[in-house]
Amino acid sequence: MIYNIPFFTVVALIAIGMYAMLFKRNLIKMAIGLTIVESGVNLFLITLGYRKGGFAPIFTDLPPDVSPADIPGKMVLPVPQALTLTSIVIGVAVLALILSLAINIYRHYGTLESEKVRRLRE
Amino acid sequence: MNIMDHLPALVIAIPLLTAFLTPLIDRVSRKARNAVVFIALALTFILAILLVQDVFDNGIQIYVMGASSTTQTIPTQAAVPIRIVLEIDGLSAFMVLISVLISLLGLIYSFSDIKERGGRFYTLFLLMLVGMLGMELTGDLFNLFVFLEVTSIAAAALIAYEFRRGSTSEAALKYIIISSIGALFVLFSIGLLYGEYDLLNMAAIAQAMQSTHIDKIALVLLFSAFALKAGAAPMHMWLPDAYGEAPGAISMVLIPTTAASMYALFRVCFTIYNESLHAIIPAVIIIFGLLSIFIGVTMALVQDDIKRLISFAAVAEVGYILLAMGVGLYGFLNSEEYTVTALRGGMFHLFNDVLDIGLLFLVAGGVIYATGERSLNKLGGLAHSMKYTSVLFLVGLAAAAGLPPMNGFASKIIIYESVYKVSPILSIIAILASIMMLAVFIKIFQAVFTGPKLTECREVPKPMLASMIALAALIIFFGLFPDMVIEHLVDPAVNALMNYGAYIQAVMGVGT
Amino acid sequence: MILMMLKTIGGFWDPLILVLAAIVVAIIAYIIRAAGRRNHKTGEQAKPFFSGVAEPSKEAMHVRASNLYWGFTEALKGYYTSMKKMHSGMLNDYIGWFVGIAALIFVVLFVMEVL
Amino acid sequence: MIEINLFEVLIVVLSVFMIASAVIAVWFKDLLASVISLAAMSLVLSLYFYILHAPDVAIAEAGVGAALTTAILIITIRATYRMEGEK
Repeated sequence: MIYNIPFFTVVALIAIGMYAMLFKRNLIKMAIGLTIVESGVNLFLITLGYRKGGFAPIFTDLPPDVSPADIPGKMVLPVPQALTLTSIVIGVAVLALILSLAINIYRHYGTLESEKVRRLRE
Repeated sequence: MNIMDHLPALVIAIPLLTAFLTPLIDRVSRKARNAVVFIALALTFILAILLVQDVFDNGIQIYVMGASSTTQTIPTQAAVPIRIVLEIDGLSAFMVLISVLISLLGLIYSFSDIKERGGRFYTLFLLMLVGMLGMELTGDLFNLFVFLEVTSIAAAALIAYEFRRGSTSEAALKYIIISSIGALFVLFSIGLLYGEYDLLNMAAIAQAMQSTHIDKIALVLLFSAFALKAGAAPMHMWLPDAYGEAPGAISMVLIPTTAASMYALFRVCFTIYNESLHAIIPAVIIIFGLLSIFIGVTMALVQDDIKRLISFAAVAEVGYILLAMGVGLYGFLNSEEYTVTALRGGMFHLFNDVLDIGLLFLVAGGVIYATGERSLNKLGGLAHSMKYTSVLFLVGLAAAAGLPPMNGFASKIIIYESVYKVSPILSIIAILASIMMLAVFIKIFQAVFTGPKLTECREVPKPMLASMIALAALIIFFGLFPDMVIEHLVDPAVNALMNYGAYIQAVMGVGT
Repeated sequence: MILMMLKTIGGFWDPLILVLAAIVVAIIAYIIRAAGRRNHKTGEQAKPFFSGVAEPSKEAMHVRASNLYWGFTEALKGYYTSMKKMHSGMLNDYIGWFVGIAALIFVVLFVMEVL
Repeated sequence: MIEINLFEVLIVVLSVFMIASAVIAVWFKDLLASVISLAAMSLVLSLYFYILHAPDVAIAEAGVGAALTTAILIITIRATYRMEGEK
């Protein structure tokens, strides 16, 4: 039961982020919401790889009582960690692009509220 | 080392390296930069054609990164593929051909269209091509996600390229936020699938697929995210914004990026989930298709901005493809005999859509280039001064509206007939919408090209004309010889869609 | 030359036959046109007559794009009003449509399971 | 006697902290405050990664997620305006 808590956290984070993106009108607030959703997804990936009683997937940093032969069952899965690293970097790139676009929008529109940033409609 | 063995990697690597080389060369000379970009893309085009030829002749090609041999998918110590695998079957090859061809033509167009500070433009342009090609070539779900994000970021930066008009930033912001939410959905469902099967390779997942509840949740997330990126109504609102505000040829090159998402959608439905796909999904695709056709055509009729009007028409064309593919998927799941025809119509229409709407976007870009005006209400009588462009627009109009003997008609008649087998109402709606599409384009032609000379302007420069003429020639060729195109280009893609077993077997070895 | 044809479910489609037919029709039309009278009068008679009102300039008479399908859009006013409401241009609405559609598919898929 | 496992206590505490700071980040009208709250959430997330045995990801999240994200958000708020719904 207690090991399901990270999954509940994931669901809560995604729900909070989605709430911000759906109901907050400020574009920077929406970017913050996107970051929260992304944190939730990253946490989800890391939690997937976690194994109870496992240890970090660093080969040179094994505990002294573990021989390399019984690594497979004992190590936390490394692949989701690699995925998460990639996802973090992509997330920052996307956020930087969003924010630079937001600054340019502010220069032209004088506002960042989504109900006013809508010259393109119909 | 035989260069032919490394084609799949080279096709991605050449534009990727050139993309980051371009800003450096740009400091030296602008001409040299143009030449380097053009040569790199032409080389990519040639290599892509060799690759496509190879795939169509010899079947599925595999390229494994980092293994001792490029075809060793499963390492000797492991039971499943763990390396990055590029897998190219007929469908991928078909999509690669479309992407590279359209990018090349778009590049030639951009040489005269993009004037100031072009270095960044070409970097982003090549990165967008890399993203598309990566999505189409990869055999790995996580790579698909990464390349999806590469495409989205590059495309958003390109849409906002004319940053002095504020509305471009607005369109780009909407595009990037919507696509990164879609991408997060994709990442989440990759996590679900990985948690269940410990696999990321698409063929391996397809083999292990058991259709549990988790698989269904992943299916819904993947499906809705890729349908969003493909521009299916009612999630299409970002598409007219993005296409309408993008500079010149980028509107055209954005069509293959949506087509790449459509490819991902078909890959998920036909290959990964194949027969265990939930029966509701074909119906959902058909509904998306009908809504896209209807909303796209009716909304296009009332637009006043030339590019935005064509963008809504592009939504309708997406609808035709989705309609045909939905019917094909329905037939595929129930082993009906019209399946091949429907899929053939859908894939052929995908190519035609890129060509027809692409030509219209190029003409619209030419009109904006020559007059500096986007509003249809202020334009008029351009045929007096832009004769070639007007004729090219007529070709695009006839093709996109599906007038015989153009290519649009050839694919649409296949779609009508196959859709008729499922329900006559579907094909009636499709035909009516096609007639309305003609009315939509007549509106542009009447308002912009005919009438007294209202706007003073000159004919567009030669590189722009050259790429438009190349597109028009392709359209006419496709229109006059549809059987050849279907036999040599479309049928391998359709076979690849139907024959998911071969896709799995190519990676997983004997036994599926 | 062998005419190539694209076989469909109900028959075949051959653009070359259509092109040939179009050429034949064009020739016939040209022959008919060539047989017409050549002494057509120009000048005062060719002008349109608006109850004596002077004809506006050609520039003023060009039908602009938004007036072109006025009747059609007027007849479908209700539909277009709802469409304009749907295409509000607000980013929150775009996201809402996406999440809503995903949720809808989700619900339909699992309701189908239960039934 | 209930045996208290440090790991279990930590994940409960960190989850509560994360959710609370995410809620605050969305709730505050002052964008600067909500960015700081977001940074706190990222920091807690990085701790979370560490106790889930992903030290490399934890470093990346602390450096990129907590520091860089906060920096670019603050730069944007300085270039635009601070209170949500102000303009």
